[in-house]
Amino acid sequence: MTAPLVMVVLPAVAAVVGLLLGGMSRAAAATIAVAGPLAALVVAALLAAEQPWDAPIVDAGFHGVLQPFPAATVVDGLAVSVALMVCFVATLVQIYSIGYMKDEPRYSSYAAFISLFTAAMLAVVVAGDLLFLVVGWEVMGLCSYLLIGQNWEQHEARRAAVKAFLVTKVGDIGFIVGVVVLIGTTGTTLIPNAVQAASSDSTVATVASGLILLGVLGKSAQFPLHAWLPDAMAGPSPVSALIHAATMVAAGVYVVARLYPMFLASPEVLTAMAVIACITMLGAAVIALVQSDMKRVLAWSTVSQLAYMVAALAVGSRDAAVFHLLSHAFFKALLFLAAGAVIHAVGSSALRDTGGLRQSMPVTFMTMSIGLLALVGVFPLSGFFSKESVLVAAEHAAEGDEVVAPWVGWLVLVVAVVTIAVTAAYALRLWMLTWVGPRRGEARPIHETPPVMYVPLVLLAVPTLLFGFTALDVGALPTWIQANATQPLATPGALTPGLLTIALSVTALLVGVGVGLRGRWSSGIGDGRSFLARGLGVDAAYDWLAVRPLLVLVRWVTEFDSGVIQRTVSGVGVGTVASGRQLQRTQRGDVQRYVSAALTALIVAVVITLVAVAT
Amino acid sequence: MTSNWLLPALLVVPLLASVILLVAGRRAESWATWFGVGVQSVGLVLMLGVLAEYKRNMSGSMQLVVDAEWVPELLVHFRLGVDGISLPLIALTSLLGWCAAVYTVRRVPEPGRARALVGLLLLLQVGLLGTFMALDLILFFLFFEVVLAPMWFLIAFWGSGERRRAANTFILYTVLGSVVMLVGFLIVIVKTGSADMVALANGLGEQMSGNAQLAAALLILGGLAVKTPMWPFHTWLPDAHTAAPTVGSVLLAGVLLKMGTYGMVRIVVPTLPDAMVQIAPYLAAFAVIGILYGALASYGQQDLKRVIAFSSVGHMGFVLLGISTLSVVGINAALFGNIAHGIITGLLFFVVGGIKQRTGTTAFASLPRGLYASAPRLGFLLGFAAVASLGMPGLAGFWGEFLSLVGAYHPAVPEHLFYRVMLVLAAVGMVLAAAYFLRVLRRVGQGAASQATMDDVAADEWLSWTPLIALTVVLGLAPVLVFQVTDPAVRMVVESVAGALP
Amino acid sequence: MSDQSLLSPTGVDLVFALLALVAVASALMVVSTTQIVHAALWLVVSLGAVAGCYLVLTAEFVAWMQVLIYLGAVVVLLMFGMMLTRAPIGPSDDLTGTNRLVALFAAVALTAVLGVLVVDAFGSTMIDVSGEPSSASVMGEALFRHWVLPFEALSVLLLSALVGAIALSKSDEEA
Amino acid sequence: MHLSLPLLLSVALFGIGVYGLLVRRNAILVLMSVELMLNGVNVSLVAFDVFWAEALRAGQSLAIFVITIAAAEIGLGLAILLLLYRMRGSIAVDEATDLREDPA
Repeated sequence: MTAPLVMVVLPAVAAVVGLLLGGMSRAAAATIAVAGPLAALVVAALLAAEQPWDAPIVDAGFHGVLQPFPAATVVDGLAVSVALMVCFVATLVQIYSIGYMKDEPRYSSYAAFISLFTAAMLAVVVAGDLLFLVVGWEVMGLCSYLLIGQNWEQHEARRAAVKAFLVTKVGDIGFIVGVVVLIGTTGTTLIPNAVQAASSDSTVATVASGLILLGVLGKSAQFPLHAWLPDAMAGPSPVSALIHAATMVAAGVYVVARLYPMFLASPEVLTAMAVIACITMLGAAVIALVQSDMKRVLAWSTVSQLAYMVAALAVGSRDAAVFHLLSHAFFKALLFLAAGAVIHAVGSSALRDTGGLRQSMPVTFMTMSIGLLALVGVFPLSGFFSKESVLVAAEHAAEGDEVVAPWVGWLVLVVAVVTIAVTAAYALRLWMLTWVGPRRGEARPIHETPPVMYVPLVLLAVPTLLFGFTALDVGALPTWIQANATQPLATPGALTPGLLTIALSVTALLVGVGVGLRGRWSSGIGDGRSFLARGLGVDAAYDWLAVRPLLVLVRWVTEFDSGVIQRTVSGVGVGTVASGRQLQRTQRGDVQRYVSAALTALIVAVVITLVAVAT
Repeated sequence: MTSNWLLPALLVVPLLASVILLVAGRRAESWATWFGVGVQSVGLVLMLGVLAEYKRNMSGSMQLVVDAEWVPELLVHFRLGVDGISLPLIALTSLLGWCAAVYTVRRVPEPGRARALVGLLLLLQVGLLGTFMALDLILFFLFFEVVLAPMWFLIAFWGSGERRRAANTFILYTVLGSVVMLVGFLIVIVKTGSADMVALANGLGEQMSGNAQLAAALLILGGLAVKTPMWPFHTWLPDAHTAAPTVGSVLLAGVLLKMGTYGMVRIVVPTLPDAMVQIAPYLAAFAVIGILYGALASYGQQDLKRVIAFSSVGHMGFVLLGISTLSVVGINAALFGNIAHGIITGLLFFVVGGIKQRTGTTAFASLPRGLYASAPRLGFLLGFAAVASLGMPGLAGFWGEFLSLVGAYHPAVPEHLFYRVMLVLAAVGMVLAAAYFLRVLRRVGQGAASQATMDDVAADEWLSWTPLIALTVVLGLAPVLVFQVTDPAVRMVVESVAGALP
Repeated sequence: MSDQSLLSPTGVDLVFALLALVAVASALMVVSTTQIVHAALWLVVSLGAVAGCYLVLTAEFVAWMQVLIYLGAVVVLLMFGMMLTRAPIGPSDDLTGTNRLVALFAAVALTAVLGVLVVDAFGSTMIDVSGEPSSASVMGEALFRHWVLPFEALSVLLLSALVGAIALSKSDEEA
Repeated sequence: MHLSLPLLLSVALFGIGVYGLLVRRNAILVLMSVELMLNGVNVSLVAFDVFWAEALRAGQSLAIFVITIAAAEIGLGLAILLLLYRMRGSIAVDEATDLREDPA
């Protein structure tokens, strides 16, 4: 078995063992749970240390349509760097969960599902085969369903879990059909070969990447398939950290990056991506501004940040997207785990129950502040560099250096800069409502979380602080991501910030901070029920456009089945009996009538025969 | 070749055993179920013998053939054999029969009478295995019919609810279907002068005139479609499932439904290729309607067993879609889908039967919530089977459906655009399938448990279900195990169609 | 034998036609009269006319058998039957059932089909009735030389019919 | 003499007999109709016998047999009628409907 495959199998084995030995002690379950991703992390690190790698594709199985034992894996800078991040975040989430889920009766299955989730994400990351990719992609959807629905006694959790699964599954119609088109037209399931073949034909590229984009919109929570993500808050905080940072949402962006040459061959799809990303970016940020729940603020911020990545992909810079994906993973995991720590301490995630926690939870305060600064994009945190790289890519596109039209670059640039301002405002609002000001909510003693929970925060704060420097020309990241790429991309994205973009973003940042400071947030937290807070009615749109019509269809079909089909079938039976009853009436025992009938029939038969013979 | 006795032995052993039970009288009641397990185990061993003797590198041709003249006046031969198309189904039948026998040992459904129940199950086994082995049209028909009577008794005597009505609907509907099929067979036999399925498939059938082929194909397909069941001939299925006892449902969904699609691949496609090429797009349309309709109707059902029954309509829709592509990928996918559906739906019905045994109902209105809490292992298995059934990649249910779609992208028939529309609609059906299974899990598995605890999965249940669970995972991870057997045989079938293509 | 059309009758034809007319007309009366006793009497006329026809056809022995058995035995038996079942004397309306139209159609159609067939097949065929009549001796020779076995079988049949009739008409009390 | 004349007579008698058989309610009248039909058949038997004129006299012999059997038939028939009359007090054919299928 090859190293990348081992990396996938280890957490999967941990998951299976965790599920099979459901009744084992908590300590054993925790050990297995941490061991899985940690072992994968070690493998990933070893793999990274081996650079440069021999061949991009490590082929460990049959491929071809009828031998779907798809174990072909790909080892390149893109895969290894993202795999490192996934393993790192997943390990920390598992460690954190030991403390966070201390009182959870179903801890072992929970931990097993997280391990499975990690394995599935790693499968997507290292997949060198489309079918392998699909397996990881869908299993991830299943795990998100299971984990969001962890507290399935609660109505909210059940609803959110089903919603997450179904909304992403709707996108997966496109994804599956897209993969079918890709396999069908190229005749291979190996990703590099299929992508190369598809990118040489712009029609195929447009159809396949457009369809796959649908799946990406679902997984990466982009408009209009984004509404599951804020609801996914019903899951425990570590799960949110995992979903929002390392797995699930990252998978969408990652898959576009993996199939990027094909997307580059279709400016139409890239343009659509850009428009969608702009809508999502700004809309989600504005919505985040009015949320009344800490985790929902972060959730909408994830939607908005993911849009940055999609926008980067749309304007032709895969590396900027991946860069932002990685740095976002660190700070967003940090933010969610920190939010989880607050919830753990306060017992609620509503912003009306927090405030003034600075003194009682110093470690959480420090790390969360770092995370928020990174989210806003303050120099020299990682968020600054990665966001700059997106802006630089947009600037490039605006100058007409990319496959998309310049106006797309301008659009992305403008919206991204405006979004920076809004981001700064909502981050500041969240920070102030959580940490400064008077303490709201029920009075209870607040303590810092145990080390098993705050150590992961600190560990995540390190890359949040320092990861950005890897993007400078002296840094390793640009070379890393490009390393061993099966198809060297035409534009080795420059991830270094430019002067113009720095100026723009700093201005926007200052405006945002100004707005944030002037807002009287604590007096108007709201109950999260306003039109804006509920996500501009997208849920209602789902309801009216998809759910209700479907339910009507279900009712029609059910009624049609019992009313028409069922009745037709029983009608045949009833009709047979009824016609028998009717014919029975001729059996009245009158021999003369019988003979008359028989004779008449005989005559008719004879006449017919005679006529037939005569003619 | 000295191992030719294997296939007849597979039929004779359960047949003799059921006769023994019949003769044994009342004193057999106490040991009948164990006897059933023993006989099914012998069957399983014989099956392993078949697997061992089977030459994988010759999967395209018939193996272990037995041929004896039977009724020369009617051209009927007693002709058995196995190839890549039938081998997986025969293995599945043996396995599910064994699982059902093990399950029956401690769970004889009301009103008892273990001797009769086991005897009928063994007789059912004879019919099922015979159908998959027969290489003679009349023999095929005979075994096809042998299945009906035991099933009728199973539903009518050991069933629940409106069992008589359901059993009567089942038998009348399917007999109607088989009679129609028989007429089709007779047309083929009369026009070609042979009932030998192999000879017919290898070019004898193609010699029939276009109209005769079309008539025969429509009749045979009509009969098989009832069994499959293809929309709109599915009405008997939900009723039969709801009323049938657990083992009845398992065998009904697990094996009985496969006889229809097996017959299409084994008989209709290679024997009547010209007609099949004409019919294929319509078949595809019906298949896709079935997929969507099954999913929507599932969502609207108020009974767990009916939900699964309608889900079968959807799954068999994917199988039909695969067949209708007439391509190598599509037909392989169909055969795989057959097996996967047999395993997964068999497991689902076992689990639902377990739930029914514990709660006494399968109606949503009266089922307690929170199975995950009251019986975590049973709840897990329900979730597992449901997830497998909704086509989760990595489990067996996915490959049949996905590769049907791949097949539909490149059908062997010329209507490419039409098939691509069908492809997209079928993909929509996959999502809808997720919706109704999640509804089931949400209603049954999740929620605050209204009942503190329930007996969790017992040892005998584990024993009879584990093979199915294991196969679901194994075939999900290594579908090639099935494909390497089916592929050469499917290529033979598709080759015979190739000549009929414009 | 020269071919002759039906429209150019010979003398024998005319005699036969007259007798046939009587037979048919009285047969019609049998099936249409409202008095049951009249029906029996018309039957006598009809059967007698048929016997005449047999004579014209040179079937002398058959004609006598007809007279003896039919007129002598059958009709008498029928009369006895009427008496025993208290058949109404004088006209009664309920002798004919409600089946008249269908019956009429069936009978007319049957007659028409058979008639057309007969005329079509034998319209111009002549028979020779000038030969020796089949007297009792001729028929006796034929019956007892060639038809002995059926004749004997018939006698057994008659015997069993006799026994049967007795067994049937015995009243329950005597049984 | 024309062969068709006796044949037409035969057809006419047979048809009239059929009519009587179908419409007459009184069983004795039905029996009479049967006699008419038998006579019709006999006429054609005799006619064809004369037409063929062979030594066996098959037609005429058969006619005699028919006459004899008719006598036996009348005997048996009347016995049945009497039984019927004794049991029901009526010999109307359309009242003897014991084999009728009662609507369920």
